[in-house]
Amino acid sequence: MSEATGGIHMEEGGGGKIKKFLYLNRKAPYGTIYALESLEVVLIAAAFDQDVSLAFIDDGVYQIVKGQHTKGIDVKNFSPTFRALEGYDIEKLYVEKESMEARSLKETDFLVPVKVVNAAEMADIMQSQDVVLSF
Amino acid sequence: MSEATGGIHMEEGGGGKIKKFLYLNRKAPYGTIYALESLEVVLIAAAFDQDVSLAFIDDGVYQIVKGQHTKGIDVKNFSPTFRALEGYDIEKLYVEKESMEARSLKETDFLVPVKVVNAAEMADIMQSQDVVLSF
Amino acid sequence: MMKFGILINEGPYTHQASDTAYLFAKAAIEKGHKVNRVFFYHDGVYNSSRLTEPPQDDRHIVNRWQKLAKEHHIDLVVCVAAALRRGIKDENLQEGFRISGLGQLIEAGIQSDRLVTFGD
Amino acid sequence: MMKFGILINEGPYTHQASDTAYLFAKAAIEKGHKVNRVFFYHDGVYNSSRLTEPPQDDRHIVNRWQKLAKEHHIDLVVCVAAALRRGIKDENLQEGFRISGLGQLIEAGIQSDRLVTFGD
Amino acid sequence: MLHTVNKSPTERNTLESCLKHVNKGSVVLLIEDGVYGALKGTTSTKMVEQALKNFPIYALYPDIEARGMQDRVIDGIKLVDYSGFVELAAEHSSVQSWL
Amino acid sequence: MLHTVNKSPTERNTLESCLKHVNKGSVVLLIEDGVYGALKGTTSTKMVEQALKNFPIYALYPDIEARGMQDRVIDGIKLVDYSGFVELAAEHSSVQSWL
Repeated sequence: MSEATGGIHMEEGGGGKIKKFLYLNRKAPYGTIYALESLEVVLIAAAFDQDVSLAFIDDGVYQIVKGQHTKGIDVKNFSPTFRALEGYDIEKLYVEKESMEARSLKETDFLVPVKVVNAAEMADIMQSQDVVLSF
Repeated sequence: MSEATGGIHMEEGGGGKIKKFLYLNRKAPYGTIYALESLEVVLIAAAFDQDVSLAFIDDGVYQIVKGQHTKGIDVKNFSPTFRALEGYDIEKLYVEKESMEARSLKETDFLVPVKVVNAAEMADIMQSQDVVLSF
Repeated sequence: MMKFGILINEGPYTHQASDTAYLFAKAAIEKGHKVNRVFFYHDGVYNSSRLTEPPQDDRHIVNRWQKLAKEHHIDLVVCVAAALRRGIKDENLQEGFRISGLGQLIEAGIQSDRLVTFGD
Repeated sequence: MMKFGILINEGPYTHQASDTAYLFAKAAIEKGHKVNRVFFYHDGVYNSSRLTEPPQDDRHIVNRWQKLAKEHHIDLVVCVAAALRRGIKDENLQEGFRISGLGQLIEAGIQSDRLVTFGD
Repeated sequence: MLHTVNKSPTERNTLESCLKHVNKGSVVLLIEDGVYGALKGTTSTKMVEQALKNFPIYALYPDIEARGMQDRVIDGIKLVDYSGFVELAAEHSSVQSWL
Repeated sequence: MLHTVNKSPTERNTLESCLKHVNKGSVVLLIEDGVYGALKGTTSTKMVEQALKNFPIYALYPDIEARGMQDRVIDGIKLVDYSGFVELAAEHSSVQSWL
């Protein structure tokens, strides 16, 4: 989970303009690597002075559920990394209410503090972004 | 679409016992390569003296629809190859009625003669196989 | 004139993602736009293998990106972390591609007018 | 004692298929069964790249297959047609794997008591 | 914004999820296997026709033709080529791919 | 025969399609993301509980635990480890993977 930013100059990369980046997570963890590699992007993104949000909808909400124990499948448990996001000043985590309800998930089931929004609010959040990255 | 059988001795490979092989197709063509590479397996399978059936259910039924023109996406149109199967003595092509109906497809929409069966009959076909290969 | 950045998340041939991205990039260039960077992530890193050898009657996805990039000065960047766990290294990297960090993806998001993702 | 053949349709790390197949094979062997062949098709061919270098704290999917195969005489076969279009050749093939034709898959279906497929 | 969907609605929930998140001024483009969502007479047709009342839906014609679906497109869905895809991406302030 | 399903029922139609094709004497095993189909209180729970009346459904416990779902499994679904997966494959005359 650590990697150089690719040797670019931050000042040059930022160029003064702050953009709104949304990382959209719709896939469950472990069956595929998208959730893990998405998180790797988010951690790198933290080094750039941009406005970062994460959205969890559909099966993406399963990514941040507590109690993941991956020893039995011999795959790395990356879920604790979500707890590290706060230290990178990434605090805007939006979870969709309808997606939670379809899976009987409550806010207390999550590893990290999140903001629960409904589908209409999620649509507004998506609409207000400059860049949406989906994995 | 041509490839050696891998240099094995047919007699040895066959070993005298005839097995029932089902090739199960559930995926649409072109969005992914599974349909094309599945067909490559079927063509090789023809060289072995086994009892071969093909099943098309769910989006797999889209694989054998007439009128595919792939020039615009610059991908090879492999659908004519289904017409070649007869020449390889592969004639058991089963298509599920419910999957056709959910997509408004009729038997006349298909490139090749097929046997239309309902879900219960398809379940029986699956159940009677020795080997099921799904892609 | 717009600057487009492109993100490709899937490997060649298996998913249509790289094909669609290529035809999108070509169309953008034909319309007078600029494609400044294509970033290859997840299985997308496989698009850069110089060992790729499709059947003769099929498109050559790797070389087609190489050619388009050379003619139109597109920066083809392969994510180092994704590449290492998938066996893509300088040793089998096609000329015209370069391996670098994820920062290059964020940078493409910042510097392009639009970032368009193609995947599964 | 049963003879199991295994078909793997997806590459390492991206999909769980190769992980599940490995743990299945290991459990089968521990129970006294035989795994006679693992056939790698579609993106499954990427499981054989000797250039694969996962993070140090992660499992090494390629080498793990290699080791299991060596210890228990499993034939690891990579489909030549699928491999060529995805850039897997003798040049980057890990020791212990061999590249061959699709006939080896059919043969595995004939000669095994069960053929189990892992994919996406 | 421009939403793109590349999955078949009879295989995955992607199109359904997308259609619930399209705001005024946004449009949807169906590409790759997503073009199966543009068809008449399927189990997802009604959902798509309902959505068409609220916002425009486009489909990538080369993908429709590749799949032999050229005579089955729902009235009201607009067909574009790759050049049209680029125009849609340029016209809208951002692009969201529903993967 | 043994049917395996490795996809989440809230993402794809795989489980639904599988359950329509299970004959007497056959069983279903949920693995990988397929284990989300073994959970209580989801939109697919009713379909799975109905199916349980007709044939046994198993779920691979290591996959359930990996996803933190150990307290949410539907009563009546049998949990197995990889060794149990091998046993199921050996007991039934063939294995069909719903990919």
